[in-house]
Amino acid sequence: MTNSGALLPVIILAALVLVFGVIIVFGTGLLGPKNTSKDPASQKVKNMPYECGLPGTEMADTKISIKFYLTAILFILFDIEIIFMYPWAIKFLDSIQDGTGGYMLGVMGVFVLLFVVGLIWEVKSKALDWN
Amino acid sequence: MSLSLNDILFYFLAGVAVLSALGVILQSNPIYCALSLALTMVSVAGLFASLSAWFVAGVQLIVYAGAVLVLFVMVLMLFDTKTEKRAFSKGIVSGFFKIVSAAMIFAIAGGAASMSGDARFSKLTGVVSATQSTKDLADLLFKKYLFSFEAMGALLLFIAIGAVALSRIQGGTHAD
Amino acid sequence: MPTSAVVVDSISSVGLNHYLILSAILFSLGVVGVLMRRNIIVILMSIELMLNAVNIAFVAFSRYLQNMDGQAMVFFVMTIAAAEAAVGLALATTIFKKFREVNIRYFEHLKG
Amino acid sequence: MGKDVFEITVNILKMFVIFLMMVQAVPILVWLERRGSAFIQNRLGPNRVGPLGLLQLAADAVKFLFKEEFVPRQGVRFMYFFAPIMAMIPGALSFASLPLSVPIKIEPFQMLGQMWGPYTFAFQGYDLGIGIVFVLGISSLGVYSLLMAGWGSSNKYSLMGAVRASAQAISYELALSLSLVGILIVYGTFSFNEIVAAQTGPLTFRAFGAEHVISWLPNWGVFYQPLGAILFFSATFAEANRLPFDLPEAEGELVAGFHTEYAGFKLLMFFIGEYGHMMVASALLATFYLGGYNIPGVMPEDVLAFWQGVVGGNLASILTAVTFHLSLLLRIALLLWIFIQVRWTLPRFRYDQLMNLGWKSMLPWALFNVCVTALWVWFGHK
Amino acid sequence: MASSKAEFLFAILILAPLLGFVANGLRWKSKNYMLAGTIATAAAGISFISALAIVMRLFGEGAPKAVTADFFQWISIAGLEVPVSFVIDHISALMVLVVTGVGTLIHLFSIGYMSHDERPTKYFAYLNLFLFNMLLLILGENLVLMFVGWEGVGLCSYLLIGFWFTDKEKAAAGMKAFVTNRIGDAGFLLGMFMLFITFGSLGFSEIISKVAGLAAETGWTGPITLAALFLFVGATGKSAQIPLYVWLPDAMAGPTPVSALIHAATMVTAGVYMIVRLSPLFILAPNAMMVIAIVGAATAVMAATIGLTQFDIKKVLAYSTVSQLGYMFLACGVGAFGAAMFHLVTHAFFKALMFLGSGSVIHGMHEEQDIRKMGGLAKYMPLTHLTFFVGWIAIIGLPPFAGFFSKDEILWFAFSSPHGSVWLWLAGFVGAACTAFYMTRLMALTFWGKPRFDEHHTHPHEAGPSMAIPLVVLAILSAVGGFMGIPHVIGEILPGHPGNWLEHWLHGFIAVPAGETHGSAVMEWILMGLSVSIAGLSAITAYFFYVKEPAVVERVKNRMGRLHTLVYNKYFVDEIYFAKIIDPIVNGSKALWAFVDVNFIDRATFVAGDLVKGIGSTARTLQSGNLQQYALFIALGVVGFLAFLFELRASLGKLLMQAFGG
Repeated sequence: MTNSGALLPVIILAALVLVFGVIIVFGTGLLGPKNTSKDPASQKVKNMPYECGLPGTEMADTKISIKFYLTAILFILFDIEIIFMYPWAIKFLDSIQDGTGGYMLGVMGVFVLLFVVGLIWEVKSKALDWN
Repeated sequence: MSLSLNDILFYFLAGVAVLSALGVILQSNPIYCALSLALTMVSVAGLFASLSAWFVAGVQLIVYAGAVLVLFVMVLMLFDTKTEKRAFSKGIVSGFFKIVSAAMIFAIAGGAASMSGDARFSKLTGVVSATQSTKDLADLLFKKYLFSFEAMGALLLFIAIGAVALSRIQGGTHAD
Repeated sequence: MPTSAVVVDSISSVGLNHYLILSAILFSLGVVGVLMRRNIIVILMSIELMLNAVNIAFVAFSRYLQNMDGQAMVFFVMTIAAAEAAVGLALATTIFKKFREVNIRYFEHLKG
Repeated sequence: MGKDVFEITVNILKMFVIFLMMVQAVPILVWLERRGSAFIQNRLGPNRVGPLGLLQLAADAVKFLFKEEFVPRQGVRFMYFFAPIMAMIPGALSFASLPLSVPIKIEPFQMLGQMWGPYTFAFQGYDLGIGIVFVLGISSLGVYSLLMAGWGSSNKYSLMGAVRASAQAISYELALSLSLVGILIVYGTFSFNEIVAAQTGPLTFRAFGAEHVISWLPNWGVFYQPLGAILFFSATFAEANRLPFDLPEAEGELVAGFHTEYAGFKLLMFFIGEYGHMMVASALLATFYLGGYNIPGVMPEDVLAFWQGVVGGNLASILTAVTFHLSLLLRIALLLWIFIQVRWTLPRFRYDQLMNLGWKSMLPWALFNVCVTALWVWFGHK
Repeated sequence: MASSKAEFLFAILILAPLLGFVANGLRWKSKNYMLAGTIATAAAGISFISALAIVMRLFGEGAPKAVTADFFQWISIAGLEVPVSFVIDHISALMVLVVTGVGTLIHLFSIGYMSHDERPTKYFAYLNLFLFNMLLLILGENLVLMFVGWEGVGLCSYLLIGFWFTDKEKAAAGMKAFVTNRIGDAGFLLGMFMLFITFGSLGFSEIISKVAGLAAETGWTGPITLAALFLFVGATGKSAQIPLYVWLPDAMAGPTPVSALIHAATMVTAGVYMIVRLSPLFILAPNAMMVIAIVGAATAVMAATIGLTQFDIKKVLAYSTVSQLGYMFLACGVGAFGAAMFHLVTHAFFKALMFLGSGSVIHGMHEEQDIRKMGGLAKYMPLTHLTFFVGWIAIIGLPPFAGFFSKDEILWFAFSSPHGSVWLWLAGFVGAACTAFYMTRLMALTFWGKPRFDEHHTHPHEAGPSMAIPLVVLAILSAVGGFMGIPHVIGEILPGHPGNWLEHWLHGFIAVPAGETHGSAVMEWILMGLSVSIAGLSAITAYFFYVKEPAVVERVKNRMGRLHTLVYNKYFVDEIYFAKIIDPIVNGSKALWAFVDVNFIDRATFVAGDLVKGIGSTARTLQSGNLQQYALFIALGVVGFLAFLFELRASLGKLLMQAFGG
C-alpha cells in the first residue's frame, strides 16, 4: 500500500462528519415545526437578524476597518517565516550530531533576525494597535 | 484498468480540484469563488500527500488554505461584495481570443505531457517517513538554496513593510 | 502505515502524465479566470490557481525524479504567491477606497 | 486500510468511535461546566434530570432536535448551513491523528468458521507521518467556519464578531506554531508516536556536555519546554475562543458573536466544534508535554503481563491499551477541568489588550523560547 | 632693387583706390562732399602718378618689355597655380594710363556734380572701389585675377547705376545691368575653363607661349575656337554687344560722371582689351574672328540707327558708345587689334568729354535730360559748347581730330585685312554716316537753334571750375589724341614722315593676321575720302533738318512711319527679350509650380504625414490601458512560445489521433 493510501481514513472521517452534519441540519429542518403563518409581517420579523430587539439595520454599510485586513497580511507573512523554521528545527538535532550545528544556527540566526526586525517595525509602525 | 486504491484517490482529488477550480472562475459571488478556491487548495494538498510529499502538503494546508485564503475572504468581506451582475469582461471577440489562447495552452501542454510516454512512478525505495523527507528537504534548503532561503526572509520583511505602507495611502493619484 | 516496509502492490496506473495533464488543466482554467473576470480579487485568485497548478507539476516531477529540488521550489513558489497576494490585495483595497468598487477597469485610470 | 475484511471494518469502526467520542464529549463537558461553575459559585448545578443531572444534556439534545428552523432573511443560505458542519471538521480530523494508547496486538482467533490472522491495531485514528503540521493545517481551516457563519447570517454584528474572532484566531495561531517549533527542536520529529515514545523513562537531558538523569521525574516534554508549554496552553485558549479570549461572543452588542443567528442543533454543532477544539488542545498538550499515554515508571509489558494473568488472550492486550488510554484520558480531563476552571475565574480581555497580548508579548516570547531551546540544545550537545 | 621698387609702386598703384574706398566707406553717412571728393580724387591721382612712373620704365633703349610684380601665391591646387602678380606691358600701359587719367578727371568733375547729393561719400567710395577693381582687371597677370576685376567692376557698375536706389526704376536698371553682365561672365568662365583644360594654365604669358607654335583651327568645335567664342560671349556681356547690350542704355539711370567713367571710357572697353591681350589666341580661330567681326559690324549699324531717334541726351550718347564699341570689335574681328586699341583710346577721350559735357548741361538745366526741351544753349554755356563742339568733330571723324584717324584705320582694315570684306567695310561706312547725322542732330537740338525752354524759369549756367577743367583737358586730348597712330599713307606725305607710333609701340604684343592684304595705298586714300565726305554730308543735312527747318523733320518722320516707330522703340529688343526669354521662364516655372509642386511634391509630403499618423493611431490602440488585454497578449505569447517549443504540429496531430483514433 503506497503510503498515499494513508489519506483514505482522513477522507473517510471527513466524509463521516459531513454526512452527520448534513443529516442533522436537514433533519432538524424537517422535524422541527414550520413557521406556517402566512402573514408576511411575522415572517419578516421572525427572520429578521437578531438585534436585541432593535429594528435591523441594513447590511450594506458594514464597514470593516483596515486593521483586520492588515492583521491577516501580517499573519501570512509571519506564518510563512515560521513554516520556514520547521525544516530547520527538524534538521537541527541531526546537524548537531554531524557537526554542522554552528552553520545551521548561523543561518537561522540571520533568518530570525529578519523576522524580529519585521516584527519590531510592525510594532513601531503602530500597524498592530487596536484603538 | 486495474483501479488500485491510489488511482481512486487521485481521480477523486483531481476531480474535486478541477471542479472547484471551475467554481472559482465561474461563480458570480466572489465569496463563493474564495471558498471553492479553498476547496481546491485542500484537494491539491491531498494530491501532494498522494505524491508522498507530506511536509509540502501540510505547508500547503497551513499557508494557502489557512492563511492566504483567509486574507482573501477577509478582504472580500471588507469590500462588502455582492453578487456581481457582470462578472466577465466585455468584448465577445476578445473573449473568444482569450478562450482560444487558454485552450491552446492546455492543448499544447497537455499534448506534450501525454506524448512523453507512459512515465510510471517507480516504487518508493526504502522507508520514507515524512520526517525523513523533511530532513532531506531541509538539507537541500540550507545547502543548495541557502541564498534564496535568506532572500525569501528578506522578501517577506519587505512585503510586510510594503503592505502596511500601501494600506496607509490616503490620497490616490486622482485624489479628487 | 507509511513506516511499514515497501509493500509491493499493483503498480498504480496513475503516472506522471496524469499529474501533468491535471496541472495543465488547472493552469488553463487559471488563465481563463485571469483573462475573463472583471473583479480584481477573482483575478488574484485565478493567479493563485495557476501557481498551484505549477506546484503540482513541481511535486509530480520531484516524486518522479526522486529528488527534493521540486519540493524546495514549491516552497519558494508559495512564498512568492503569498507575497503577491498580499500586495495585490493591498492594491485592491486602495482601488476600493477610491472607487468604492473593485473592478479591473479602474486600473485604466492609472494609465496616465 | 487493511489486508482483509476484518481489519478494514475495524479501522472504519475506529473512525466512528473516535467521532462519537468527540460528539459525546460535548454533553459531558457541558455538564461538567455547569456543575463546575455552580460549584465555584457555591450553588447546585443541574441535578433534576437523572442522577446529578447527568441526563440533562440528553434532554437538551432532544430539545435541540425539535426546535423550529429559521433562516435570516437576506442570509447567504449555503454558507449559513455549511458553517456549523465546517466547525466540526477540524476538531474531528486532528483528534483522530493523535495516538491515544499503545497499539493492540490480536493473536489469530477463530470467528465465523474462519481463522483470522494476527493483527496489530493502532489505538489511533490514522498515523500521518506529519502529525504536527497536519494538526496545524486543519486547525487553520477552523477560521473558515467562523467567517462563513458571520457572513452567512448577514447580521452586521455577527459579521463583526466573526471577523474579530478570526483575527484573534489568526494572531494566536502564530504563537501556537512558534511554540511547536520548540518541540520540533527537542524531539526532531513530526510524528506524535515518536514524540510519545521519546517521553518514556526517567527525565534524562544533556546539559553542558554531560548526561544528567533525574530518576524521580518522568521524562516529560514539559520539563524540556516549560515556557513552550505555557505559551501553547494559553494560545489554545485563544484558538478555541475560551473565556479570557471569548470576547467576540460576549461583548454587549455582539451578543453571541458569529453564532448569534443560530439555534437548535446548528448551535450545538458549534459547541461540538468548540469543545472538540478544547479536547484536541488538551490532548496535544498531554501528548507533547505530559508524556502522552505513558504511565511514568510503568512499562506496557508489565501491564500486559498483569492482564494476561487476570484475563489472558486477546482481551489482555485490549485491556492494557484501555489502561494506558485511561491514563491519557485522566490527563485530558485534568486539563479540561483547568479550561473550565479558568473560564469562571479570569476576567475577559478587552479586544486591543487581547491582540496586543497575542502580537506583542506571546509571539516575542515564543520566539525567545525557540532561540533559547536552540542554544540550549546546541550547547548541550557540543 | 629695381624690382623691389616696382613692387612698391605697384602696391601704391593698386592699393591707393582701395584705401580711398575704405576711408570714404567708413564715413559713408557724412554729407561733406568736399572732403570725400578730395580723398577720392587724391587716391585716383596717386594711382595715376605711380602708373606713370612705372610706364616711364618701359620707354628708352633696353627698357624691359614688361614690369611685373609678384605678391603671394593665391591658389595652388593640383596643377592650378594662381599667383597674385601684376604686369604692365605695352598694351596694359596704354590701358592703365587711360583708366587712371580719365578716372582722375572724372573724380574731379564729380566733386562739382555731386555737391547737392545726400550721399556723396558713399558715391566716392564706390568710385574708388570701381577704380581698384578696374586696375585688378587690367594689370592682372592671369585670367583669374582679370576675372576678379571683371566681377568687381560689374558689382561697382551695379552699385553706381542703382546709386539712387530709392527710385524703383533706377534700382531695376542696376539689377538689369548686373544680371546681363553675369550672363556674360558665365561665358567668360567657360572660356577660362576651356583654356585651363587645353593649356593647363591661366597665365597670359604661359598661354601665349604655348599658343605660339600651333596652327590655326579650321572647324568650329576646336578647343581654341570654343574658348575664343566663350571669351567673346563674356566680352559682349561686359562691352554691351548685340545680344547683351540692352543694359547700357538703361545704365544711364546712374549719375552722369559714372556713365562717363564706366559706361564710356573704362569698363565697357574691358572686353576689347581682353581680346587684344589674347590676340595670339584669337588669331588661331578664324571662325571666331569672323563671328566677332559680324557681331561688331551689326552692333555698330543697329546702335547708330537707334541713336537717330532718341530724345534723351544721355541715351543718344549711350547708343553712340555701343556703336563705337561695335567698331572696335569689327577691328578685332578683322585682325586689326592695333586699330581697335587706338580707337579704344581715342573713343575714351571724346566720349568721356561728351558725357561730362552733357553732365554739365543737365546740371545747368537742373536735371533736365530731354533735348527737345533744350536748344540755343551755346549762349548760356559757351565753354561746354566749345568742348562739346570739339568732341562732336572728333566723333564724326573729321581730320585732324582723333576720331578721324582711328575710325578710318578700322574701316581701312575692315576692307583690306585678310579677314575683312567689302560688306564689313560697307556696314562700317553706313554706321559712320549715321553717327555723323545723330551727333550733329544732338549738337543742333541742344546748343544751336532757338531755346525751347522757359527762360524765365530755368537759368542754365556755366559749370563751376572743378567741372570745367576736366572738360578742357579732355577736349585737348580728343584733338591731339589722333596723332598717336597716323597711318603710313598719310605719314609719308606729311613733313617729317611721322611713323605709326602706336603700331610700333604694340608691335611685339599683338598678333598680325597672316595672308595678304588686298587693296593698295590708292584704295586707302579713296576710302578715306569717301568716309570724310559722307560724314560732312550727313552733318550738313542734320544741321539743315534740325536748325533751319524743324518742320521738315516731321514730314520725314511721317513718311518713314513704321520704320521710324520701329527704330524709335529700339527694335523692340527689350520687349522681345521679355517675351521670348524672361516671361516664358517665369510663366513656365509658375505653371511648373502649379502642376508638379502642388500635385506631386505637396501631395507626397501630406501622404507621408498621414501614413505616420495612421500607423501611430493603430499602435495607440494597443496601449488601451486594459490590463486584461495585456494579459491576453501575454497568453498569446506563451502559446506561440510553447508551440515553438513542442512543434505544434506533432503534438496536436498525436492528440487528435488519440482523441479520435481511439
